[in-house]
Amino acid sequence: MNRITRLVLQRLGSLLATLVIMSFIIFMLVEIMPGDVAQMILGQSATEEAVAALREARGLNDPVLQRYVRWVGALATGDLGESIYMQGVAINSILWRRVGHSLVLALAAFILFVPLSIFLGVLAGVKEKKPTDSVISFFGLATMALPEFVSGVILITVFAVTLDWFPIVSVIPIGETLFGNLDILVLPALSITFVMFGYVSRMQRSSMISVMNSDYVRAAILKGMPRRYVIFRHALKNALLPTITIIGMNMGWLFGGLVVVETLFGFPGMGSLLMTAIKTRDVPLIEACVLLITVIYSLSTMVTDIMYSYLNPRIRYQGGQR
Amino acid sequence: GKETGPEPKTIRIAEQVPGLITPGVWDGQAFSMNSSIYEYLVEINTETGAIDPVLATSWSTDDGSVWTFNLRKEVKFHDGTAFDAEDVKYTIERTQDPAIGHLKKQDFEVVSSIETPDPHTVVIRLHESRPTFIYQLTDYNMPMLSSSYDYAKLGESKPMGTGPFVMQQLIPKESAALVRNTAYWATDLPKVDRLSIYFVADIDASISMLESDRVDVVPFVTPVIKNRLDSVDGISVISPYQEQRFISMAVDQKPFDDNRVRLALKYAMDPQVIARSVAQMDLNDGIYYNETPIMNMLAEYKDLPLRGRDIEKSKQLLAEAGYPHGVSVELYYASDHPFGKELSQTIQELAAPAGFDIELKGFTRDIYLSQYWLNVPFSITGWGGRIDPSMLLALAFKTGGSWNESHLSDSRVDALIDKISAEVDVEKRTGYYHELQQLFFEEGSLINVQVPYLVAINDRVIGYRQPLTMIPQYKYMDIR
Amino acid sequence: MKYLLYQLKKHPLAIAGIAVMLVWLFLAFFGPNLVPFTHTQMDSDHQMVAPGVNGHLLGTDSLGRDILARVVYGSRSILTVALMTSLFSTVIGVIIGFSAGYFGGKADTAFLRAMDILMAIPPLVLSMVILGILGDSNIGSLTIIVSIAFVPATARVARGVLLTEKSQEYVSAARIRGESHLYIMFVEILPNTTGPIIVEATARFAYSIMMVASLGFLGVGMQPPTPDWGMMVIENKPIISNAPWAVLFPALAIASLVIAISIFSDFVSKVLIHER
Amino acid sequence: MNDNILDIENLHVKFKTFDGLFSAVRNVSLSIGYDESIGIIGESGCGKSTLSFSIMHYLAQNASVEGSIRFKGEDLLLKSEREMEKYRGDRIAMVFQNPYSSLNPALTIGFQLDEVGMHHQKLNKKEAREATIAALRLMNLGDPKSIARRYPHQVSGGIQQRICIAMAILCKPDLMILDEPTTALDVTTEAVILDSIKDLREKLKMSLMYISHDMGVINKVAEHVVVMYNGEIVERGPKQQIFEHPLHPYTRALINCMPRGSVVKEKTKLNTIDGYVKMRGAEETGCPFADRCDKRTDTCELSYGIREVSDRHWAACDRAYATDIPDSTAVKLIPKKREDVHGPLQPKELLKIDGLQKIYGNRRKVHAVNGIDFSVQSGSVIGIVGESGCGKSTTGHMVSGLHVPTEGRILFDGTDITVGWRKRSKETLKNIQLIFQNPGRSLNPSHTVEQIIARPMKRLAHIDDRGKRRTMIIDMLKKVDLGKEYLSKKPRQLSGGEQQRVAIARALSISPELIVCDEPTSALDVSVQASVLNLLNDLQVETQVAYMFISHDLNVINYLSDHIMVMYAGKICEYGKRDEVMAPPFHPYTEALLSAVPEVDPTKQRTAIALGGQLPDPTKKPKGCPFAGRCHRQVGEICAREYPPMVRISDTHYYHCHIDPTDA
Ligand SMILES: Nc1ncnc2c1ncn2[C@@H]1O[C@H](COP(=O)(O)OP(=O)(O)OP(=O)(O)O)[C@@H](O)[C@H]1O
Ligand SMILES: Nc1ncnc2c1ncn2[C@@H]1O[C@H](COP(=O)(O)OP(=O)(O)OP(=O)(O)O)[C@@H](O)[C@H]1O
Ligand SMILES: [Mg+2]
Ligand SMILES: [Mg+2]
Repeated sequence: MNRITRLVLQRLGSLLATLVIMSFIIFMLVEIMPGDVAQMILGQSATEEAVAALREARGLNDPVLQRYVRWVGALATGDLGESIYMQGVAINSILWRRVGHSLVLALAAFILFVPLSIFLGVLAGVKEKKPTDSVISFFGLATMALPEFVSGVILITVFAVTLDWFPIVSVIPIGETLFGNLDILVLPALSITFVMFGYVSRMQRSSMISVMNSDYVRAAILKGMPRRYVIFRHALKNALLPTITIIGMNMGWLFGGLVVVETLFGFPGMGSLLMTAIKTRDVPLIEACVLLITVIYSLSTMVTDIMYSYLNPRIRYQGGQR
Repeated sequence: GKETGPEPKTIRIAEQVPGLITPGVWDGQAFSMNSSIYEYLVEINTETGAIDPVLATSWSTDDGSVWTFNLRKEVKFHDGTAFDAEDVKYTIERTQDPAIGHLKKQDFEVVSSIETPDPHTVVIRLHESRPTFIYQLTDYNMPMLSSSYDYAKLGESKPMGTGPFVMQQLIPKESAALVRNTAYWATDLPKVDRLSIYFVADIDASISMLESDRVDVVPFVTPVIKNRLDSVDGISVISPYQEQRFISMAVDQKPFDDNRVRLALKYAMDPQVIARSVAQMDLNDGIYYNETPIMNMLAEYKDLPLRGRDIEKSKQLLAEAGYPHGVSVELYYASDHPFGKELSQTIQELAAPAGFDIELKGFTRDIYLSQYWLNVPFSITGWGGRIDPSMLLALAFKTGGSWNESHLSDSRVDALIDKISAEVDVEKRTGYYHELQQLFFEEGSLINVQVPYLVAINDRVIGYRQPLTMIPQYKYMDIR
Repeated sequence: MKYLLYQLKKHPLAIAGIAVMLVWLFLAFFGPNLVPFTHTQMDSDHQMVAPGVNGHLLGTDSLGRDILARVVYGSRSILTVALMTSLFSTVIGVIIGFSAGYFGGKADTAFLRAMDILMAIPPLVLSMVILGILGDSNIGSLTIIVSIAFVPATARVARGVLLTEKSQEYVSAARIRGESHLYIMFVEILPNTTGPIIVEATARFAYSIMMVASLGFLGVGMQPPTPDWGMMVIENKPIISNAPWAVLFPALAIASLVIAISIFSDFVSKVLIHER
Repeated sequence: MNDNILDIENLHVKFKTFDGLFSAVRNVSLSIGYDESIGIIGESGCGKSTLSFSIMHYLAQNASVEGSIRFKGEDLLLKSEREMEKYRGDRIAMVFQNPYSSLNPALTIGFQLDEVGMHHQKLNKKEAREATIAALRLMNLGDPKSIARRYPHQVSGGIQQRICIAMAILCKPDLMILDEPTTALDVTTEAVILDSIKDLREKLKMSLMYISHDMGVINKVAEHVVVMYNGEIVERGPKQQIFEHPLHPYTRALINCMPRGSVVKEKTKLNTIDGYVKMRGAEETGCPFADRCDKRTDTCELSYGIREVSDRHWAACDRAYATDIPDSTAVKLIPKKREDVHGPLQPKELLKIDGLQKIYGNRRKVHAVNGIDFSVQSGSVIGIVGESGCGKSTTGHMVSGLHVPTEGRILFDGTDITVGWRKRSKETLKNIQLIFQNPGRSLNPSHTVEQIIARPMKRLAHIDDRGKRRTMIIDMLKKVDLGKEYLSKKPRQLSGGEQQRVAIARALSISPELIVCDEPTSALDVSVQASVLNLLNDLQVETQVAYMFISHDLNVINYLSDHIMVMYAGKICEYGKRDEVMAPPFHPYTEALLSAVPEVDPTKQRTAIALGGQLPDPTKKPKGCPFAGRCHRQVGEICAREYPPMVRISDTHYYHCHIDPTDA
């Protein structure tokens, strides 16, 4: 356990370093982008004077480094700044609500695809080269090949337009909360599930196959253990390890996918907010969103890593007697 | 919420995600919300086109240089303070505050002084005669503001005015809930109890909401969607007014410095094809085409004939101008602006047979505006309709005009524009307008495609009103 | 070669996959000349017509543009970008990953840190933000940025295979011959890592297509009138009930190409890695 | 037929592969009596494992089986998977070659043992654990309770294998199959395991089927020997009979190619078998060994077939000592003497090592070599022997420049070369060559043989002319018994022996003065090992190059070396001329090593000195005598406290021990 605590601390440390560098990169990136922020805020009709005044008022004339330090300083105190467009409206007040929504959506997708793809992947792996395997594998391949927006359009056409089972647009009715409208999660979560299912089930299948061909599974079978028992007690735990890594690695796709489906479904999450921010070039908002995505993404990969070490006794008890 | 009594009447609207919503810098995305919270001195009557009183009950002017407004009494802001002449003065003076970057700054530079002889009278003196000055007060960025409210700080989060609806809850970039202003001066208005406004980026999503009866009104509909909705029962698409797309040719840069090249392009155009491709509508049925700065629907428009497509003539003109093998040119436009992509591609296609090799340069709107617009030889720019065209002429076509995108510098044009803005007599003014349009037809620098502004509405909502000033008047709307 | 044929015979799916890929490559090269319409041509009398009408084999969109012509033309940009990104990210990834893994120590640590940082943003988000901020995307910027987004992953794979190879004794043998680092990395080690690297590159190829399509969908991809498949899907989504073909065919194009490449990639990995 | 526990009749196992159908086991008939132990021997790929898996009715999907395997009268091949579960692990148990991969890394050792009892004997958890502990105790594993709680990776390889055996005996099976259980282990560990297997058999009265490619091991555990070649049984019979009067030429050759006690390079060459095991298609018939046999005649094909030649002794051929064809190898079996080739030598000190030390790692230090001094004379062979992990390779790698010593000096021909390969001159690099244990891995798989040999010639010997290089390479290939056609082959297309020959050719092609051979034969089959050893010896005599020959096999070292150095935990235990080291008095460790070497001669059985305890932890700084914890002749606590002094027996022979030399 001690080892894991150390791992967590180590990872948190590197996350912090990552964030500092990341924030700098994002900040610089925005610096070099074409177009003047002040000009953008004021729009096409702004006069030179007005632009200059605004630049002065927002401190845009200060040296880059000074602005960066100011921004990071504010960040450190939890202040994400103000959206360009909403003076007096802290980004904090917009973002966290959206983050919450996105997390719920991600969680919903997670709950859908993780057990499903692991189960079907194991099934395919155990029935290698049998029809069950072919069907599952091809389905996995096909869903993997559909970007979220394509599967999303298909899902909308089938389940929302034609069958009318779920809302077409995932908007939370005014005055209500996400939890009163969980049906809006279904289709976006499904479109994410589609892609992730392909990746994860295929990984699970191949790791299951290699574990089933391993010496220790052979040994277990030749010990006379029933097949089902071997699969669940001996093979599964080992076969899950690479899958966990893959899930961790695919978190990236999941978050990318989140942006896509949120945009497609109009879901009020962090991804669609980022998209709006990019479209309106709302720099502070872009910075805040990206930084937050980074944090969440890194934390989630960290969790999978920790889970991996926890499930893997070779890491957990490293430095035993060898 | 829980309410007893009859179900509150609610109009639900799906709008674009607004950028800024503070009056003065409001970018025009949040029409429904802002125009319901704020209110103007006067408004355009959608049926007659006349100017109707709102916060001003009556007004008068001499030759257009001194304007006197009598204000409505008993009007209260949503925060309870009374509306009076000081507020009008504050609102107009605010246009000149450099810190705001007010969009109407230039238009109100003509104001020399504002007097408030009593709380319900305002006298505005201008530097020069402006017979059409009152139209400036119908602009969407000119609602009356409270002189005691800190708009710089609260304008984005807590909009507050004298309008028929009060902001109840605003979730930035997501939704706004508005409720009836119980202290509204017109006792029979507004007709509904609530406005629920969703900010939805994707127009297609908005339409889906409309179709599934989650909203009642969707503005900014595209023609493609209009076609789709035409077959849907219970939903209508209306076009309250047109917007303009100026296809500008800079007259001081090659190849459009030669009028023959400009004419060649005009001869290559086919208005009917443009109408069909851009809007899937027939020409003069919601979409209009001319070669002047004046919109077809305005009284000032001179009914000029269509040129007719003539590729041979076009080729010949090009050859005469020194381009026998055709000419290459880049067309700049804002790719995320409605009709931008369609219009640019149609022009490219139509002009190709005549020998125009057009390369399309689409950029997002902000980049287009900040980097290319006004500097490039060939561009498409969106212009809002002006209830008074003179407001636009000086800006866009006069020598030194700040938005003179075609770099026009023609003494004849300049003189006509001056005459138009100073002339009090309507007949005469129209005469000048006609003269100007004839000039543009012969050697002008633009093609003016007037594209429809479309709004999709559930038939349950009655009395939709939105004049050319783009301000929807929700107070008159009702639910069947 | 014989082995390859034998493997092909054993995997009929792979034949299908390769065939589909070849068809797309062929279409990208010659397709635009074979289709009777150009991708920008507007048949204003035949807007949103069904497949088959007036010679529009796959129908038209709302501007009367031929879907077939657009899909075929669109394959050019997406294939170019995808091929180039998989090539670039592989080459750069191999160089970076090899150097880091080979020299080890501080270089390696620095590399891992740098990759951690780059990998801390999901690739799609990274590309989307950069492209969105730069505003004006074209084949060049799209390629560069998607490549950058992919480099960490390929570099990690390259580093991984290098590390396995590096511990092989033939590397030690080369060292005590006094070979230069470059010789060892690229003449001794590289030829033995082609299997996993090619597999990674083909996988990247599929990913790039998904990514470019998604970027097109988000509106930060290729600019019109270049018919980007992702953009076509989203552009025509509003008319899905009137003209489903306008959405269906570009979507099918994406799916078929990605599936074909994935199958191909699977096959390559089977031939090159697993069954050696 | 109930006097046998297992009867295999006409067993055929065929595999369908890319190259077609090939038979891995062919026409095998065999029986094992109650309480009988039978050893199966044969080179790699002869179908030994396939045979054992057939008994378990567990074969790959591409296999097809014919024949019958009757266990206590019931044909196992007719049983369903479900029915087999009752036999596996309960009535028939199996132990595999690689203990580490046979244990599930994610489950505790206890769990993996308990489940056997719980499943087969329906014990509850507590009873199962008791049975587990009892079985572990039976395998002489100290503190079985704590071992049961650990994960497999937390115990050493030897213990892992004993755990596997404990797992096999949990249900007191009637038949136990051991598939090369000690191949991956050290001789000393092997000796312990072999002894405990013998022990077990006496206690549990079970039949045993022991598979190995090592005659010595078979000699130790089996009563009955089965010789397999290319899927067929070529000879089987009582151990004594097979070892002393082999009938099949293959059996004879196999026995003779093992280096052993009295066989040294000056007196005899090792017997070799040319060629290698070729896979046979399912349709090929006749004597599988014909292509490698030096006794073959035209009649071989016809008169071939397994038959009972005497009581319980079957053979497929009886030409082992046939005289109609003279022993062609007999001529070859007289080695060249060095003096015959070069005349008497003027030995000089080629390599001098002084206080050499190597510590790996920064944070977690591994003390691999802890200060050793020795020297190598030009033109001589020094053999370095010791258990796995004692620092043999590290020493070799430091000499060849792959690793830089932490401390100490290496002098080569008078010049200081205590630096890494980067900083060595080309001349030095050329003069010291290294041959690796695994030939497959030391040759770049994507280069051709020609490229592989040419590269050092070009780089280090500056032979830039392509044509000249090629003739030289062809010459060199001839010297290592390979033809010109090998030039364009890639390592993958060569057998293990051929690969090692290419590696030798590469090392010799630039006429070095010293070759470090790091276990060059331990990955090879005995027959191939013999030919490689012969080759190395011939070439050494011819070129007068010095060898630093590293091996864990004392027999090999004994055969080839002039001097022997015994290492233990990074230290030298004993050093001396070959005959001095191999004869008493010994360092206790040398003695233990010698006793552990399995003897091929069935008449000469010896018991291994059981070494208890563990190797010292290489991550701790060594203190006292490294062998102290395991020594059977420990003097007292001084052993653990103080590093022992050098005991000099003669000018050339010394060892480090606290034991008074007069006591020995
Ligand atoms: N599933 C399979 N498909 C094809 N060939 C196989 C399969 N399993 C084993 N073989 C081949 O069958 C032959 C006999 O293999 P087997 O493992 O029985 O040999 P062995 O005598 O145990 O050798 P070793 O000493 O290397 O363990 C080998 O050539 C091997 O490559
Ligand atoms: N590169 C390395 N880094 C860290 N430790 C090492 C390294 N190489 C070897 N060791 C350790 O050094 C010790 C001696 O290793 P070495 O390879 O010299 O032993 P060996 O006698 O050759 O053993 P074997 O017979 O197994 O080859 C072992 O404990 C080994 O684990
Ligand atoms: Mg075997
Ligand atoms: Mg070694």
